[in-house]
Amino acid sequence: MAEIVIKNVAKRFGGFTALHSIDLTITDQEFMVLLGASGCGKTTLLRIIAGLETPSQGEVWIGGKRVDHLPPRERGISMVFQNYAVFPHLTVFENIAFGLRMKKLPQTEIDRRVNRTAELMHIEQLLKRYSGQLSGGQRQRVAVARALAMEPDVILMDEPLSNLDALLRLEMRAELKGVLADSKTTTIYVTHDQVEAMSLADRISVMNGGKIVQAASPVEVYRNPAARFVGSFIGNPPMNFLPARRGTNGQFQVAGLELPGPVAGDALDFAIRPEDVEIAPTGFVATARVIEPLGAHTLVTTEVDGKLFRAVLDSDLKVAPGDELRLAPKPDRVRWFDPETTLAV
Amino acid sequence: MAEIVIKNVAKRFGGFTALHSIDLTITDQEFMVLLGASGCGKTTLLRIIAGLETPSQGEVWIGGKRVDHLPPRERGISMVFQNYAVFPHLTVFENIAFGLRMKKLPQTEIDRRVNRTAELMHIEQLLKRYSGQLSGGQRQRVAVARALAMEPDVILMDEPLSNLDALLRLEMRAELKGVLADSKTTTIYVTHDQVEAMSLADRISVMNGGKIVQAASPVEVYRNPAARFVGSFIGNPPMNFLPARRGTNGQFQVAGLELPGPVAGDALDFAIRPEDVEIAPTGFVATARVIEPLGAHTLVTTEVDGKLFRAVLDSDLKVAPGDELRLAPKPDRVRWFDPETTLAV
Amino acid sequence: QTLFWSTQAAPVEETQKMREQVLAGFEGGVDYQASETGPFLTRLAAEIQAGSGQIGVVGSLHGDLSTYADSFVDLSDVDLSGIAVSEAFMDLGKLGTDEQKYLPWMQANYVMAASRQALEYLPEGADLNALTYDDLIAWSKALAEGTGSPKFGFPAGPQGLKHRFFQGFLLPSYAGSTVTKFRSAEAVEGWNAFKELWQYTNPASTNYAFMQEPLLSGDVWVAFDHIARLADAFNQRPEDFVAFPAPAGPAGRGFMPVLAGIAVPASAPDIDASKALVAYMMQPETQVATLRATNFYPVTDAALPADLPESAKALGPAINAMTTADDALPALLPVGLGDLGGQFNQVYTDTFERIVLGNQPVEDVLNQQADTLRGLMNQANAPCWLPDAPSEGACPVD
Amino acid sequence: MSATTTASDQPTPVQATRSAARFLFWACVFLICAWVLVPIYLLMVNALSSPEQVSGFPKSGLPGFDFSSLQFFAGFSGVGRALWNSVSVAVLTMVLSIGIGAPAGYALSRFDFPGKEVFRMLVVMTRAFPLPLLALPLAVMFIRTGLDDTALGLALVHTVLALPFSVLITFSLFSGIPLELEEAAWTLGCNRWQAFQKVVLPLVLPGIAASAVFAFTISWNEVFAAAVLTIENRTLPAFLIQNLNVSPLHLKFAGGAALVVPALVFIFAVRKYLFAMWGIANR
Amino acid sequence: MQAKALPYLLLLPATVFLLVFFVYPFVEIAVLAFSRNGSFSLQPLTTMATHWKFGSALGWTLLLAAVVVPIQLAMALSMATIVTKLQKGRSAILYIFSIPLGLSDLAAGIVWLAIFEQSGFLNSMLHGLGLVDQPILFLGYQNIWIIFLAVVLAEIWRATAIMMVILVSGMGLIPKEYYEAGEVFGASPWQRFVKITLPMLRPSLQSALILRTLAAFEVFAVVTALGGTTLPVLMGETYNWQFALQDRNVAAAYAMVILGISIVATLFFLRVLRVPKGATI
Ligand SMILES: Nc1ncnc2c1ncn2[C@@H]1O[C@H](COP(=O)(O)OP(=O)(O)OP(=O)(O)O)[C@@H](O)[C@H]1O
Ligand SMILES: Nc1ncnc2c1ncn2[C@@H]1O[C@H](COP(=O)(O)OP(=O)(O)OP(=O)(O)O)[C@@H](O)[C@H]1O
Ligand SMILES: [Mg+2]
Ligand SMILES: [Mg+2]
Repeated sequence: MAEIVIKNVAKRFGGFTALHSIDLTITDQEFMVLLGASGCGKTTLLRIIAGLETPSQGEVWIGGKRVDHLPPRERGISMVFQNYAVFPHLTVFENIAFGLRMKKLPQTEIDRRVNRTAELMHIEQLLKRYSGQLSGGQRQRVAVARALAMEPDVILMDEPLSNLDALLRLEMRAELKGVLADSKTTTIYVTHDQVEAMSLADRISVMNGGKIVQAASPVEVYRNPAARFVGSFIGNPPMNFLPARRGTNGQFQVAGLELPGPVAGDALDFAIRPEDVEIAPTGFVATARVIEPLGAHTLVTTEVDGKLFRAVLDSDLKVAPGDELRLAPKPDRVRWFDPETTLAV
Repeated sequence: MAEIVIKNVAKRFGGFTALHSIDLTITDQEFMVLLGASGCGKTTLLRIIAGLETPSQGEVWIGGKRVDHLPPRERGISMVFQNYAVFPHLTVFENIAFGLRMKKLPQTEIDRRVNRTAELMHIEQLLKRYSGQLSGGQRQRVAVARALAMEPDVILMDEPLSNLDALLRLEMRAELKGVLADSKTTTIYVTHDQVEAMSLADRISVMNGGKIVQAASPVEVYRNPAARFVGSFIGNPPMNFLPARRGTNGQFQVAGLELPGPVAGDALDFAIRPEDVEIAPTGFVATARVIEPLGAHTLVTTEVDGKLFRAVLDSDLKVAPGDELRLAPKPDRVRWFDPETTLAV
Repeated sequence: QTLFWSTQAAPVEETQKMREQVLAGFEGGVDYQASETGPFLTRLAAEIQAGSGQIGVVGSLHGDLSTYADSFVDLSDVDLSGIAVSEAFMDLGKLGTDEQKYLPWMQANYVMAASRQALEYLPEGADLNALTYDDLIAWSKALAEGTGSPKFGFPAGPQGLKHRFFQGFLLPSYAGSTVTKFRSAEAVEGWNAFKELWQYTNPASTNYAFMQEPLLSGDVWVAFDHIARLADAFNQRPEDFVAFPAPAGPAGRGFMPVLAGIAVPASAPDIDASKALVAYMMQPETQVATLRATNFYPVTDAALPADLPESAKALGPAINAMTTADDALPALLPVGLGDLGGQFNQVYTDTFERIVLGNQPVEDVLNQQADTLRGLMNQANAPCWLPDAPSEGACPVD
Repeated sequence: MSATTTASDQPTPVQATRSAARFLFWACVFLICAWVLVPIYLLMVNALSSPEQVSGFPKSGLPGFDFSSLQFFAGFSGVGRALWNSVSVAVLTMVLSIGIGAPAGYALSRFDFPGKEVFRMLVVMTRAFPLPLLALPLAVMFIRTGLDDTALGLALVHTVLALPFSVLITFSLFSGIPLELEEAAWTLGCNRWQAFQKVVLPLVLPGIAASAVFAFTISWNEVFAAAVLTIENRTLPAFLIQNLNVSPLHLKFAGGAALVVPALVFIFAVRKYLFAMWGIANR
Repeated sequence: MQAKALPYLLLLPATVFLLVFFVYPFVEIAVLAFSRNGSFSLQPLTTMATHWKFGSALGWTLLLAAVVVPIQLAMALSMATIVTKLQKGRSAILYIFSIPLGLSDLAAGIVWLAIFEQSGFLNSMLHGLGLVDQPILFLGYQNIWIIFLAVVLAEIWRATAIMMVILVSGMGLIPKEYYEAGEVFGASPWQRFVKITLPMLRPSLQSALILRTLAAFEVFAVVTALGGTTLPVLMGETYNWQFALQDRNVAAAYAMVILGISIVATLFFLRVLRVPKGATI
């Protein structure tokens, strides 16, 4: 049992508040992904859970035990640091074995675990090297292997795959997920890669400016953002927003289109994901500005009613800057936000 | 004029060869992206161009001048380091101003440039902090701002946005591209983010095991990989490969399907990108294994003829593990590779 | 300014007095610098080796000066204008050559001192001014037993002058000789007596350089030392202390004067100025001023004034009593040893450390050290000096 | 160092705030402070006592506030000049030993080259050979070249003593600075020297200051060479303490104190540089 | 990218300096150790080796170093750790810790003499506590072990600060992140010290130990102040032969012995504390 409960935790650095009263529960064996803009407090939150930082207020519970005043080594966690913190004076082998030696495991067990995690991370041929002789990605994998080898109750990973190429990431991701599920580890995983977040997470917590804005399943977060921020933050490219005003007929007027909307509210924000628009005669009038080929698709940045509006279209479409397009939102994918509270309606 | 020519460059670390005889020309003002697996030698190549590492053999020319024996400062370059190398004893402002002070620019010019690049990187409110008081992503942005402020002829960036969230990346990416194009800077940019590579690059160089496998435009690299490695490395998820054998009728037999192929070769590898398959009755017989929702699409990992086969399908498709699907390759997207040389046929 | 490079009057107070009271009167101006032996010799050797330097006049003990006999100018032409200098000392100053390598500068001696409270323990019938070694042993024993701790003190520390005690006091008193009878039965007797005395000697003696402080602090009640190193006790508390001659042994009352000389190195910047300073040092007034500053006595016939410091008042008569005693047996400083003087001293120090501190068998030690001593005498080819009988060639060690 | 870095800005790790551990910690601090301070105190007590109190028994452990011994030294003619000489020799030594030693320390830490070990041993040998023996040939050389009796000459000898410190300490300090920071500076237009000066130096400054302080105190306390090589330009130790061994006790203590106090003031004055910790702790 | 000459260029000033001011006089002295009256001879060495004090001087010197250096190392490490752990009052405590830096060995000898002397502070205290009637003679020649102890104390007191300051500045350069990683991976404070601080401190430890051990082999003034000649040490004998006995050849031979054991010790530390090839720090 390693449920993590964070109650009303805040962290201030001098005059700067990095975390405002965070409440979050990560259930046992859950895979929780933290997503959020750079500098929003993800690392700080992880460090508070790990015990590397004292919260300015609030409580941290792990496995039903209050751990605020326990040193990190007594919290049953292990961690992948954002900047790796691979020991430069130890070989890769000894780096991975570090925590195991602290636990005084027998040498055979240490060998077994080190080799296993090294293989998992594809660094088995580097075991004798020192960190100064590794590339950035290799070093990062050592950091991950070191944390995995501990087989902890709770593992905290701070952008553990950020320096890996796509292929390796894909592979590591799958393997991480498998290993962590097998070992029933509760995981908190910081990433800025949404695909990663989507494919790994049981739940995603979206943070913004030191607060948690939404904590829900990936599909939920993607489809039904709880706040405008979530919609604009998640999805690559992000959601498009257009101001909407209730017309006399009860319908909403959005950039010249008339759309059915929620019952409450007069002035709302209309939102749609770029991949949820199609070329159709009944759409918004959009002037193409930038065309970016993305491989299978093309990202077309257009201007709708003077506002930026992005659409992901099939790459077969021939379009040039300046062309006029008609972009129609898929009706069931339209979302509405209150412009004042920024919350979903 | 800042054309970069790399002639026959190799680098050995003791017994380990990190780079094998690299030849590469980056034309003036080109935006070249280096892509490659972790540990393939990208950083090493950048460091050799920057003059931080002496090549074991070969020549480096920048702007028509041989620079092998010039110290970094005389090469007209600036660099973003993979792990930032932000000076811990200087404020963010002084970090960014560092290179400008070395050039003895007047204070007003320094202020102007620092403020401009800091704004570009969204770190204008952090100018008085020290690096110890920054988050990982903020530190990374300082490193980028420091290099940009130099307004060099050549800029080398080693995964400069790896620690940023998607939204910020998107923004930075656009801004970087704009700024560098405006200033006519020749850029070499290491990234493992293929979307980034695709959207930024004039050309992409794909590296593998210390060699350059293909250097071509993004679309070319994506559509027509020069080698099996490129196909398998680029594209997320990567290309699918299936063994093909020429049948008696001259057609190729691929997992029970009969397809037209190139004229030469008997045994080839058939290749298709996951997004280039559709559900169609004439397709491969595929058993779904893993279903991963990716937002707008769903990644379905299937088994075709006992081999792993991935397909990116519309997220509306309802499919469960174990289901049988029929996946048809779009004919004009099929590619063929020689299994021995691994090169495209 | 003439640089006066010296090992004497090294304690900071004395240095100050030398500058202010003794040398201030010299017209040419003097820079008086007192050093420890190490720097002193190094600097001197360096200037001699370099052939030029700043030292105008060297002032040190006979032993130190004898090393550099070759490098000093002849001082026989210094105008002493009728000042009578002790002949024996002038002879020593020739350092075995025909030239006057140094002029005697000042002299001192070793005496005994005791605090008044110790006198109560003086054995019956012992005369303080004609003490024997046996008396001293008995007295020290009585003191040790009476007060509960050993009260005799002896400057056996690293800076202490113990070797002079063995060369000039103990051995002559017992064997009537310093070198020749080094390992005679009489010498053995002397060392045994000293061992006995050592039982009642404050063990801290191995740290003492100066006996005036243990006397003042009461750690030691009876002490033997150089007069300059006793003076402070008498100056501070004249009523509390008495001075008296060194004890006598079977062969007589051995004693050894301490002689400091002044020489002019050939490398001196201005030899005439140096000689003028040398001449100035010999003036009666200077000699008296020197006595006041350093507690060293004149080597000339300078008349002593009445208003001497307490120490001189107390110590002068003791020296007098010792040198003029019926059984007085003067021993001279080593002559002709050149730079082996240090090793000559070491023989006696080693003998002491081995016999007394190391508790090694007396005869064995003496035999071994005698070999060393003989080697030294042969190497230097030095003839005997008082109290040993004059010899042809190197002074023999029986 | 910066105005923005106040104590509370620093990330504060969760500490084992168990009171027993804290108590033990502070007890240790207290004990070590006492261990250092008590003997100094006793030296001062003796320096401030009259001769009788110094040689008396039992001692109270309280100073008699008798300044005669100290005054004796203050009144010693030429003390001011000697003090000045000492300071100038020590400062010269400091500059020379860092100026010559730091480049060598840097070379040892940043490069691999043939002859490295030989050089290292040479430096170490310097420290391992007794100065009193070297003094004679050096003095001869100095007399012949005119370096004799100059502040520079003595500083040169003191530099021989201090150089091993500055080379080895700077070597270990430079080894602690990631090469990458320097590389970053090179790509930003610095040559090696500028990169060193602008990036490495500020980071190792506390350590450099420490080795400079060593150089200073080595020179300040050195007696033998000073006594041999200076005549007119005597330094304070050569002036004051070379004869303390044969001086009465109360003067020994006063002389010792007279030498210790300026050194304490010096260390106090430079402690800021010695111990300045930049924001590098969480690099 | 840089001329291969740069390291040599950087070493040049130090090398030239040492050649002129150390090697030249050193060779002159070293020759003395192997000659007598200008011609080659082993006599100085044999004289030294057969002198009755040589063995004990060598023994005491080595013993002194063997006792003092480890204790100082332990103390310096604790002091440095304390200093780096301190939040408030750090500079004051660091200042106090480093006070002995400013003391000459002679002054240290005097201070400890004042304590151990017969009428000194230790006896005064014991007397004040009523533990003794008569002051005890601590530094007498019979109590050679007490003299030894006093020398050990004085040396520790005087010279620990030097090591400490080297170690403090070395510790300041260890990035905090490694401690955090250690902490997360289960290392107790002690284990972090052993597994992270010590290995990453190797360059500083090396410097501190070499410098300190070499100084310990040259201990002299403190020993003379406290024990006179009762406790013979190599440096004291060197001094004695050079000045009291005026035999520069034998003195040079002693110096060569000091040099020899110093080189052995240095090689030892260089080996034991070397940073493996490839490891940074
Ligand atoms: N000093 C060294 N000694 C030995 N091998 C080294 C050294 N430095 C780098 N290497 C090896 O050289 C190869 C190339 O390293 P490089 O840093 O260029 O990789 P990279 O392409 O930048 O990888 P990444 O994407 O992980 O940063 C790696 O396999 C690395 O292990
Ligand atoms: N010591 C400090 N003093 C002041 N502010 C700090 C300090 N440490 C962190 N911060 C600030 O706290 C905020 C949260 O930092 P944190 O490292 O948690 O961000 P993050 O979410 O991990 O960002 P990133 O994705 O860029 O790593 C940042 O804005 C950062 O500037
Ligand atoms: Mg972070
Ligand atoms: Mg890299």
